[in-house]
Order: sequence, then C-alpha cells, then structure tokens
Amino acid sequence: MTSFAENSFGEDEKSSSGILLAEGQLDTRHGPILYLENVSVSFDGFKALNELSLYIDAGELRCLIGPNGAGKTTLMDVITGKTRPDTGSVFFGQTIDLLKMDEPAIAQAGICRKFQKPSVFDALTVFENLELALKADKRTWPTLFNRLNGEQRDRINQIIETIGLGAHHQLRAGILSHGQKQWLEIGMLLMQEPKVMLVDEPIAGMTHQEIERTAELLLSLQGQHSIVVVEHDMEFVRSIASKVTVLHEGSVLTEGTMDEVQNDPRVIQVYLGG
Amino acid sequence: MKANSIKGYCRLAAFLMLLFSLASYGDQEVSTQQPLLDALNNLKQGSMSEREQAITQLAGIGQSSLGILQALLDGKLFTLKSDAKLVIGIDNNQGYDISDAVSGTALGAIERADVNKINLTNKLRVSLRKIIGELELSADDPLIRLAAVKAMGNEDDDAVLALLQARAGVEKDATVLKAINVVFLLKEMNSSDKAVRIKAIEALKEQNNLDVVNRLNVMVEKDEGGNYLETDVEVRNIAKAALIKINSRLQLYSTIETVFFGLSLGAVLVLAAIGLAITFGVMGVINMAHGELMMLGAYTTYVMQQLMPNHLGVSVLLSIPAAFMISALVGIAIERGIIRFLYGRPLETLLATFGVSLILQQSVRSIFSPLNRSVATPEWMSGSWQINDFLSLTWNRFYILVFCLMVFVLLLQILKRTRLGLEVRAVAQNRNMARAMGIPTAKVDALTFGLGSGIAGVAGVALSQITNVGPNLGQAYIVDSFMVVVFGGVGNLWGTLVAGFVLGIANKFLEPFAGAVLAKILVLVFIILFIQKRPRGLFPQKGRAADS
Amino acid sequence: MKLTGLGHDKTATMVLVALAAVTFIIPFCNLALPADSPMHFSAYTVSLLGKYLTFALLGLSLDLVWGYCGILALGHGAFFALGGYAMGMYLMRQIGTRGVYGDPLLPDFMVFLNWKELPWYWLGFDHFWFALLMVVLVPGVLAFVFGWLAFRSRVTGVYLSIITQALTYALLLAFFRNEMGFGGNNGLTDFKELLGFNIQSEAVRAMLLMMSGITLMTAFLVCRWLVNTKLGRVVTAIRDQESRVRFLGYRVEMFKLWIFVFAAMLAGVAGALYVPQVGIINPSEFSPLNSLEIVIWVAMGGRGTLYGAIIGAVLVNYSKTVLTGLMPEIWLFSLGAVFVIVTVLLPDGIVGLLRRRLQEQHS
Amino acid sequence: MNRISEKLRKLSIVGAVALLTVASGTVRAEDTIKVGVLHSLSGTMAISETTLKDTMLMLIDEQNKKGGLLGKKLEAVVVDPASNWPLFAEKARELLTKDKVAAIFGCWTSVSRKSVLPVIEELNGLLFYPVQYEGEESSKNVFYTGAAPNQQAIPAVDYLMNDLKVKRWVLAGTDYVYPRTTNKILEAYLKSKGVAKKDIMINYTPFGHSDWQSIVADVKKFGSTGKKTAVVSTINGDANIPFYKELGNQGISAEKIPVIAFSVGEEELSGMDTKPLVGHLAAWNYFMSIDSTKNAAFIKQWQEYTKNPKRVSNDPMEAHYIGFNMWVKAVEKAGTTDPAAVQKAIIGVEFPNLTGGTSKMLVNHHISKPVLIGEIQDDGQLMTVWQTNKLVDGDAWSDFLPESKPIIADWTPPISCGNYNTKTKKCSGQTY
Repeated sequence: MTSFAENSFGEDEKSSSGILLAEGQLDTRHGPILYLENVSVSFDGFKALNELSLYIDAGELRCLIGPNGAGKTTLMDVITGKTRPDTGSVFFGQTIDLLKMDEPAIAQAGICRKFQKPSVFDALTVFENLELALKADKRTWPTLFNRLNGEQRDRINQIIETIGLGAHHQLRAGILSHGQKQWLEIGMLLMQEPKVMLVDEPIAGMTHQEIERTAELLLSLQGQHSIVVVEHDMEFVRSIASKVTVLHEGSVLTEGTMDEVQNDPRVIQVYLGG
Repeated sequence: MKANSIKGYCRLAAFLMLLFSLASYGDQEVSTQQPLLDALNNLKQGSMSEREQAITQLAGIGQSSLGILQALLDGKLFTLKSDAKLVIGIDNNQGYDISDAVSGTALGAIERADVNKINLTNKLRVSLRKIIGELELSADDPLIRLAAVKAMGNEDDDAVLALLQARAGVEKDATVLKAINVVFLLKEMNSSDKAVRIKAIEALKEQNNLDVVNRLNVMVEKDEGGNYLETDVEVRNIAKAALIKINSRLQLYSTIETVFFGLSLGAVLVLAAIGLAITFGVMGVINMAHGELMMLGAYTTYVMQQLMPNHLGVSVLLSIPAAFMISALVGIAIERGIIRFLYGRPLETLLATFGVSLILQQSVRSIFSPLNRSVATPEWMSGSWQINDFLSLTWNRFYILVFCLMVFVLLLQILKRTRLGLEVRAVAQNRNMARAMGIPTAKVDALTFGLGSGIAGVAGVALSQITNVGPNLGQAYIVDSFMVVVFGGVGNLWGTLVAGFVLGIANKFLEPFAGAVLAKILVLVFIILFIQKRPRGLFPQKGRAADS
Repeated sequence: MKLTGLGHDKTATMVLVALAAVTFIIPFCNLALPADSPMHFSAYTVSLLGKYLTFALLGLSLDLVWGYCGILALGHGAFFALGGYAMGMYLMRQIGTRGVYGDPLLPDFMVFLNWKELPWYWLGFDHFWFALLMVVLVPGVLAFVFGWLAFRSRVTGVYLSIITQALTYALLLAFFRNEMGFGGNNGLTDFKELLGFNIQSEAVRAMLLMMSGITLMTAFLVCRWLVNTKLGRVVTAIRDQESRVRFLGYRVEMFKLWIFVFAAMLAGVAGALYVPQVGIINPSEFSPLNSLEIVIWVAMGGRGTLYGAIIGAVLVNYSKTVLTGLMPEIWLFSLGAVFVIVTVLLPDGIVGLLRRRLQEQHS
Repeated sequence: MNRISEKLRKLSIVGAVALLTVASGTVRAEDTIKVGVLHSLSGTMAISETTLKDTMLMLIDEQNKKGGLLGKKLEAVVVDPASNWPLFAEKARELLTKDKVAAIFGCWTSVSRKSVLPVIEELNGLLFYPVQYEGEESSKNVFYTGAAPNQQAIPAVDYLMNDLKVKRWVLAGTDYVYPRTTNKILEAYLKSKGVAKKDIMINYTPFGHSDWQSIVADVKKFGSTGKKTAVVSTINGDANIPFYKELGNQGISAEKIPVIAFSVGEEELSGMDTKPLVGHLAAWNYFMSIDSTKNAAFIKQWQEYTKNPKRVSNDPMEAHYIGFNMWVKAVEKAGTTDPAAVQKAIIGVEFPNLTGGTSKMLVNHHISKPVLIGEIQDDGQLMTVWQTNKLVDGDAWSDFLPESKPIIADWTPPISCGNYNTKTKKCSGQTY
C-alpha cells in the first residue's frame, strides 16, 4: 500500500514538466510563486472562470475581492486541485505543474487552504487537529507508528498560543466558537509550514477584537508565506492588503492598491450595479 | 397402441361424416339422437377408456355434437349428482348456470357441490382438439378454420389430407387457403418425384413456418448410417440454401425477441426502482421497506380480485389506484412515524426501515398466511401476440412495458408541472432555503415519501401479474432496485429509466451464453466496475450541490 | 459519536472483564464441573456463546470501517463468509476417506456430481497453516482490489454502500453455482476433525469458545490501540471531513484502503472461528440481508465505540435465540420493533444509553 | 477506584444472569414427552414449512386425545429456525439439550437437513424428514419419510416415455443439490433407455428466479422439432409461479409440451392461477384427491383443525402423518422414547398410508410408498392418471450413479451402516 503511495507520488513529480528540482523545492527566481494563465472552468454551461490569468509573488499578501459568483472559490479549487480547469495552465513556481497533481500532492508541495466555512475535525481535540496538520510523513504506515517528538510538541503548543487557543487545547474542536474554529483552521495551515496559504473569508463571524487579531496574525505571516485572502469585508481588506485583485465574472477586472481599486469606475459599476 | 387405432378409426369416421355433412346438411338431427345418447352414456362412465370411446362416437355424429365436445374440452360439462343428467354449466361464482347438454334447455343455477365435472387427461384433450378442429374446418369464422387447419397440419395421414383437400375446394378465405396449401406443400416434400420436392421447397422457403424449418432440417440431416436422409444432392443443396435464407430471418426475429425480453425485464426493474428513485434519490432516505410496499400493492390486487371475482380485468385496473392509495398511506405513516425523526441521518433510516420491513412481512404472514396468494390474470393480459411462427410477444409483458412507461411519464409530469413537484425539487435542492421561503417542508416530505411509496404499490400490481404474491415478494426485488437507482445516478429519474432498461437488456443478451446465474453475476460486476468509472452513476447530479 | 467521553474507558474495561469471564470461566465450568452442578454450562451454551463471540468479532471489524472511517459497508458479510469457506475447505480436506463414498481426495459433493479431480483452488487446504493464511489473505486481497478501485475513484456514500452490496450479492450467486466447486447451496458441512481432534467433542467446543474469546479480546485491544494512533485520528478525521484531510496532504484513499483491508481480514478470522462451531458454511452467509444485519448489530450497540459493536452483536443474536424459541410465530414483530425504537430513540445505541447513565451517576 | 470495582460486581452479576438464562431449561419437570417441531415460520421457506408445523401440532393433539403415549401426554416444542441454515443446527441443539425432546420432526431443504445432521448424530437424537430429496444419504438418526429419487423421478419419466411417447427431454431445475442429483440420475436413466444426448436439454436457474422469458422461449424452440417433448421440472417452489405463467403466456399448453413437476403440490397450486396449468403433471406419493376413507378423514380433520374448509393437504403432510405414527408405534413397541431403542424398534414398523396401501420403515431408514402421477385440474387438485400397482421401496443410494451404485444402507446387524460399500465391504465415514 505504502509503496503505491510512493509510486504515485513519484509519478506526480516526474510528470511535472521539464527539469525538476528535488522534492518540495521550487523555483521562484522570477518572482511569482503562483502562475495562473488563461484558466477557464465551466459547470454545465456556466463559466465560473473565464480566461483568468493571475500571478502571486513569493511572500506577498494578496487580497481577492469580488461580488458573489465572481469565481473566487472556484479559483481556489483550481489551485488546490479540487477542480480541473477546462483550459489554461497553473504553475507553482517555474517548474511544478499543479494540473498534474492531486490535492494531497499539492498540499504536500506547500499550498494549503482554509475553507470558507471552517472545516475542523469536531471529534478531535484542538491539539489533535493540529497534530494531524503537522508537516510530517503522511503515508499510512509511518502515520500508524508516528510518535510526536519533543520539538514537534513544542511547535504545536507554540501554534496553539499563536492562535490564542492555549486555554482550550484539550477541548474537542466541535465545541469551539465559530471564530475559534476559524483560528484553529488557520493554525492547521501554519502547522503544514506552507509556502502559499489560501485563506477563504477568515473573519466571517468574528468579533471586532478577533478581527483585529486575525489581521495582525496575517500581517505577521507575510514575508515567510505567500498569502491569498478572499474577503468581503472591505475594512479588513484595507487593513491588511498592500495589493488587491478584483475578480468579476470569472476573470480579473483590475489589480492595485485598495485606493486605486476603489476609485476604479468599473469596480464601482460592478459593486453598485451602476 | 389401442389409442392409435382408435384415433385412426375416429378420424376415418369423422372424415366420412364430414364429407357427408359437407355434401349436404341432411336430417342428421333425428338420425343421430340415438348414437348421441349412447355416446353420452359412455361419457358419464368413470374410466378414461370409456370417455375416449365416447368422444370418438361423438366425433362420428359430427357438427351437432360440436357444442358438447367444446364444453367437454373447456371443462364445462358436468353430471348432476341427483339424476346423473349430463349438463353444460357456466360458472357464476356461487355455482353454475346449467343447461341440458342434449336439448340445450336452461335448467337454472345450481350449487358447485351438486355436480361432478367430467375430467379429461391430456391424451383425451389432444384427440378432442383434433376432432373439434376437423369439425370446425367448416366453421363460419375463418380464424377458427385457420386454427383448425394449423391444428391438423402436423398430422400426416390421408384422412386429414382428404379433409383438407375437400375444404380447399370450397374455401373462400385466402389465408386459410394459404395455410392449407402449406400443408400440402409440406407433404409434397416427401414426394418421390424430385422436381415436385424442389418446387415445394422453392414455394415454402418464403414461409415463416416452423414445420417447414423442421422438414428442411430433416432433409439435410444424416441418419445413423451416416448417409443423408435426402438422397438427392441437388435437392439437398436447394434445401440448404432455403434453410440459410430462413435461418437468417429466424436470427433476426430471435434478436427482436431478446430485445423485447430485455425491455420487459427492464420495465419490471424500472417499476420496482422508480419509487425508490424518489424516496432514496430525492429525499435521501434509504428505504429498506420499499420492497414490502410493493408487496402491499400486490396483496391489494389479490384482495380486489376477491372482492370482484367475476370482473378480473376491472379488478386489476381498479387495483392500480387502490394499491397506490394503500401503499402511499402506509408510506406516509412510516414517514410521519419514524423517518422524520431521522433526517440528516440517512443510515439510521436504513436500520429503522429495515425493522419496518420485518414487521410488514410478518403482518402479511399473520393476516394472509405465509402461503402465496393466487392472483388470476385477466384474459386480455394472458396469452401472446403471435406475429408469426417465429415471433410472438407475451401480452402481460407487453402491457407491463407500456404501463411502466406511462407511470414514468406521469411521474415526470407531476415533478415538472405540479406545485408539489416544484416544492419537492426545491426541498431536495436545499431544505433550509426552501423552509425559509415558506415551503412546508414537513408536509412536502410526507407527500414525497407517500408518492414514492404509492408508486411502489403500483409496481406491486404489475408484479402480481408475473410472479408470486407472497410475503417474500419484497425481498426479491429490493437489492435489484437499489442497484438500478444507483447505476442510473441517484436523484435522476431518467437515469433510473435508462439504467433499468440497460441492465434488463444486458441481462437478456448474456443469458443465452452465460446462463441465468452467471448473467446476473456479470451484470453485478459490470455495475461495480461502472461505478468506478462514474462514481455518481449514469446521470450524475452536477454543480456545487452534488459535492457536499 | 463521542470518542473521549465520560465512562468511556470504564465501559470498555467492563466489556473486557465480561469477555474474559466468558472466555475462561464458561469452558472451565463446562469441562471441569459435573453435569448436575448448578454452575455447569451445557455444550449448547458453549457453542452458542462461541457463535456470539465470532459475531462480536465481525461486528467489531465493521465498526472499524463504519464507525470510525464512515464507510457504510453493506457487504461486510462477504469477508466473513470467505474466511469461513477457507476454514471449511480445510475441514473438508480433513474428512479424508471418511466421506460417505470413502474417496480419499474428493469431498462427497464432488463425488456424486462426479468431478474427477480436485480443482486447483482446493490444493493446499489440507495444511492447516495454509488454510489460516488463506483465512486472512483471501478476504484481504478481495478487500484490497475492491477498495483500491473504489476509493481511488472516490466512490463514496450510498454509491459505495450499494456496490459493496453488489459485491456480496455477486459472490452469493457465484458460490451458489455448483460449477464453482464449493458445494453449491449446501455449502461445506459434515466436518469430522480439527487438527486431529473430533470436532464434536466437548473439549474442542470449549477450546473453540476460548479461542474465539481470546481472539476477540486481542482484536478489541488492537483496534482500540489502532483508533488511538495518529492513523486512527486521521481515519476519524476522514469520516468527518474527508476533503479537509485531503487538503492536509493525506492520501485519503490509502487510509481508507488500509482500514478496509484490515477489517476484512478481521472478518475473515471471525468467519474461520465461526464455521467449526456451527458445523456448516454455505452461500447464504453471503446474502445481502446478513451483511445488513451486521450493520444493525453495530448500530444497536452504538457505532464508533468498538465495544458497542460487541455488545450489539451479542445482544441482537441473544434476543434472536430467545425470541425464536419463546415466540416463534411473532418474534419478527418484536425484533423489527426493537430496531425501529433503538434507531429513533437511541441514536448512539445502547452504549449511548449506558454512557448517559454513568454521567448521571457522576453528577 | 471502589466505584469501578462496584461496577464490575454489578456487571459480573448481570453477565452471570444472562448466561444462566441461556443455559436454563436444563432444569424442567419431565412429566411429558416432548416432540420437537423444527420448521421455518419466517423467511423464504416459511411458505412451505408453516403448514408442516400445523400438521405436527394437529397430529400431536390427536395423539393426546387418544391418551398420549406411554401414559404421558405429548408436548410439542415449536421453534423457528427462520430459513437460516446455521440457525437450524443451533435450534436442533437447543431442542435436544435444552428441551430434551424425544424426537424432532422437521427440515425442508436439503441444506437445512445437512446442517442439522451433525448435531442430531452427535447428540444421538431422532429426526423425521418429510420431504422428497436427492437421496445419497442415510443417517442412523434420520428417518426419511419423503420420496427418494426412485420413488418419484424414475417412475415419472417412465410414464412420460411409455404413455405419452415423449422423445425429447428438458430437465429444468433450480441450481441446488436436489435437482442436480435428480437430473444426473435421470440423464443416466434416459441414456440407458437409448435417448440421444441432443434430445436432452438441461437448464439450471437460481432460487426464486422470476424472469423465465428466455428459458421458456428456448424450451419452446427445443420442443418445436416435431418430436414429442416434455419438461421434467425440479424447479423449487417460489420460482414455479412465474415459470408456469410464462409457459401459459408463450402458448405452451400441456398438450404440446407437458411439464411434470416434483415439487409442485396442492399447496403450491393453491397459490397459483391454475388456468394456464391445466393438464400439466406432478409426481408425488400422495394426492389430496385420492379417494380413500382414511384420506377423507384426514382432510376433514385437517380442515377442522385449521378452521378453513378450503385448506388443502399435500404430500409432505402425509409423510409427517406416516412418520409420526410410525414413531408412536415404535415407541410403544420399545416401551420407551430412548432414541437407541426407538431406532431399533422402528425398523420394519408398518403403518397404513392415506392412499390405501401400507407403508413400511425399511432397513435404510426410508419408507415404502406408492408413486402417483396426476394432472393438474383447474380447481387446483391433481387427478391421478397413473400409479404404481404396488408400493416402491425408497432407495437411499441410486443405482444410476456410478459412485453410489455399490453403496447400500442397512441399519440392521451385521451391516448396520448407512453407506456400506458392497465392493470394498467397508463402511466409511461413521463417527459413531
């Protein structure tokens, strides 16, 4: 069974095009860490993404905004391998072709995702949730005999502190508040030491303080990780984003700082419907 | 031995009699009175040999005894226990309306217990049928004449030929003439004259007639000695050629037949599954009691027939709404009583409904006894539609196929056109949103489940016409139903329809090679592999809804 | 579906103790004590309990798949039956020349359907070790192939349930065919010896009961260890949030497959222990309804707790035994009613009830 | 800590109680003679077996009216093995060890008998098996009151061959051991009568097969060659109705292609629409239509007992009737219900059957019976059209199977063996 896992994983690597560096290592010498070019996706007739092209630079914190149905979530699905685009190419760095990989492979390559509605494992404790996320050999047998060593333990506890759940680390995730779940999930992302974090509506259902702390958290992360945040709350976006991309009807409408974007007539047109 | 000699004798008698009667309808009535009475006396005697004799005597009498012979064949001939009088009885479900066998004067109604039926054995039936055939050769209805000719066709003895010869002389109806002609041609194939044989073959090879095929097959066969039964090589080759021609037609017809078989099997599967497609597909309830709801439908048919024993056809038709109502009500009861507490826990519904199915089964056992119940098939549903000698489609299957399509279309309309349908689809799509929009989801659930169950009941009516009506009826179909729904794609009625027919036809095309059991296995394996290719069945639900 | 709940471990220990009692005390009472002593247990009781324990093991294995991994397998009985057949074939070969036709090689059913030589797949079954190997291997391999196909192409939910049902149904029909050489509808029966001991002797029965008990306890402990490893947590996570687990970088199908195969092997062992105790194995064990019943045991006991499965299996079968004797005419009513009531009123099964009681006692 | 120990105590008590209830029944007053009735009352076989349960209750009732047995009353112990074969074994064990029954009357399918057999032999009980079966078995502890192949199949074929001049044969059966064996025997027999291979068509179908279209169509083709064709049906109960319906609808009448069935009796017919069946045949050792005073009395009693004037009787019922009375006679003869004694005593016991003859328990634990062939009438009755002029002795080991030809069963000394090989002079496979 395990051997199969290795093979299939190996295949993903080999098949990804051109000269390939050692596992996980990716080539961002040209700046961007994510390349999406002319990506189109359609669900029986309805074009969710339409010839969309987007570049995320290494270490940047990018915000995606746009009205409902603009294709934000679909975009994330494409990047994380949940949805296969009809056309277009998606590259991770120069070399790694994400379209040739499946979700686990992509995740292990270092692209992690937080879902719109917080999805944590209710049956498990906060600690266990993070433990599962921990970057480690994730094949079956190693997992079976896996024992946490000291530093991993520390790492988990440290993250628990970062996401402010220190008091609750033995509680089952199921009984956490909505906001706490959001954080836990962010924490799970961090556990995986990702290169790219895709964060879908992180502050939904959060109190003011919580929102501020989330903002701080995200800001503190930029630099070490490339982060893509999808959010409706303009205030929040303004508070964190240096660069904003507006999606509309499945393609990029405009890009720029919050102010540029907000003064762009097309954007106003889109949001206020003229 | 004895039997044969008697047959021969009777045919001769009949033949003479008939020539006579054909020639001129004389004053036989008087002259036949006496032999008729003798014959009837013989008939009353217990033993079969005497009956056989009596029949031949009756045959001798000719036309006038036709009525009695027919009654005898139909088992309508009785003797009164009181005075051993021979009577013809027409069943009126209390007893019989009887009339004197000889004079035909009506004698009123009578209890079942007061009469003895005059039984027959196959042997007697055979000779009886032939004799009647011979007598009917001059019947007024050309169809009857045709049947008569066909019945006599296989007999190769001169008496019959002579009869047919005589008939051919006076026959007006073209088809009957043709039939007679075929008989003669068949005989000519035995002629010693090679030219005649060839002519016969040439003439016959266009006929779709099994006797022809058999005769030709004999021609090209070898006997034990290894030399051909048909000595002449030229004739043999012509025969071979003719056989090839006919066999190709035969092939075509048998393919058509298989397709029909497949469709009708598919129809049954669809009927069984379509109700499930609603409760399971639309509502996500794994209803293990579905089979038992069908069973209820079947039992309803049985009860209806008990209520109106002498209007079979009507009772079956009335059973359809009745079964729908009953199963629907039971279904709603189940939904209200149990399932509504289990929404969002589809697997629990499986367990609960399994319990229900056990209860329903056992209740039926206690109420109707564990024995199968006999559900009669109305005339218009029994027998088959004889297209030609090679191809005939059984009526009941045919009707069920039609019925299945009707049910399907109706259901589709209900879901498309009606308010209920709209609400059902809405709830299926997004329960909470629907509730938010003020759709009474509880009511809709109940009605949906009722609808699905009702259709199961209707399916039961159909099943009662082709299989057992017993406590196990449900179990026999539940697994298959689930297969069909899943194969077609959950929540998609068209899927269910196509899936049913595909599986049915596949099964029927496999059966000849693989045998019934293996065919079923192969179909199952096919389903398993197919689901690997398309994890959501033939017609998967698309879009975001499907993912969650 | 609480994994860590009040009284969880206590109940588990209790179950273990009860099992231990059954496993060691009953056979002792059966063998050592004289028949007239009040504490003597008849051979009937012994074979009955033995059967229950194998069912419990079967339930346990299903709970692993369904309760923890969330795969509702409606064909789990197939693995049980396959294990049973493997053992049955060994027992058949042990008959040797003592068959009614005295054929040294062929089992009776082959003789009177005049088979000439032993089909290849019967070879090797005269060795006990080989049979044991097959007991785990055959179900294991089948589960692997089936699971590998199904999980990789992400067949989930009812689709998976139904094709597992299709699997067992197909096997039912296949083993039913006499051409298969597994004794057709009659299956394998009339066993004589197990490892040279008369299979009908009290001692062997007692030993079988003990074996079943020990196996069950070991399996129980292994499973408990398993679900508390990281793998166990991943599996539970898969049950609740499959796609999330995938996005964490786990190959979900591999974990499912692992559990599925492991459970199948357990089921196979259960079957192997079951056959010598009931003295017959035939295709009806493959019937979809049987597999459904297993699900019911687990649900009754309470899924996702392991010991719940054990309790459920024993209780359902015990009540079956009693009811079919006490009220043969109407026992189905009561059984059906029980299913309905339990599912509607006790979503967490009997264990759930038990646990609530314990909690009350605490507060 | 002590809470746990308390829990454990409670639990152990609970456990003990449960186990005791399982074990209970070993302590019961033995003031009656218990008779076990082991017939499925639920599940697929309930259709056939429930009737036999009622029959047994009736017979036991009657015996008690006559004053019981050995001065004791008889008590029926009814259990439901629920058409589940392993459950049959379990229930048999329960009856013998828990209820200590003197004899068991039960089983229908071969597989149920096979699964009960080891238990009966181990505990040395008595089983009376009332259904026609494939033979190839004779156990010390089982008495086969139903027909062996030579008491049903062979005579039936003889009738078709001699009286109906049948030349082509379709052997259709459900794919399990009884039809397989019967058809093997028949095939061998037909060949011995010079029937060519191409004139025999053999077909097997699964249990409860409900879609007969193709098979019936094949039969039709097979029978359309001009030669007289007949179907010998070993199709199992439930599948028969759709089978005959299909026959009728495809226009295969009894005159064209007669079907002779070995497992379709009055009771099955009562569940069918008999119109399309008229003239088809069945071979049994008893018909309800048999005109004898004993039979009339039996039917009257039966219909009164079931409070149903339309209730039919059938062959397995008669088998139980004979079997039970033979057992009674044997017990009286032996003066005890002890199985060993009864086994000895019952051999040679004679009892008048319902068809007017006197059946006898033979040394091979089968009984002698007349063979009747009847035609189905539209009232669901079978009218005798042929019958053996004397009783036929049941033969456990068919002489038409090469393997079992040399084997005989004789439970009297010196052989006292169920499968004694006359060639090797050996008695193999006896565990007692």
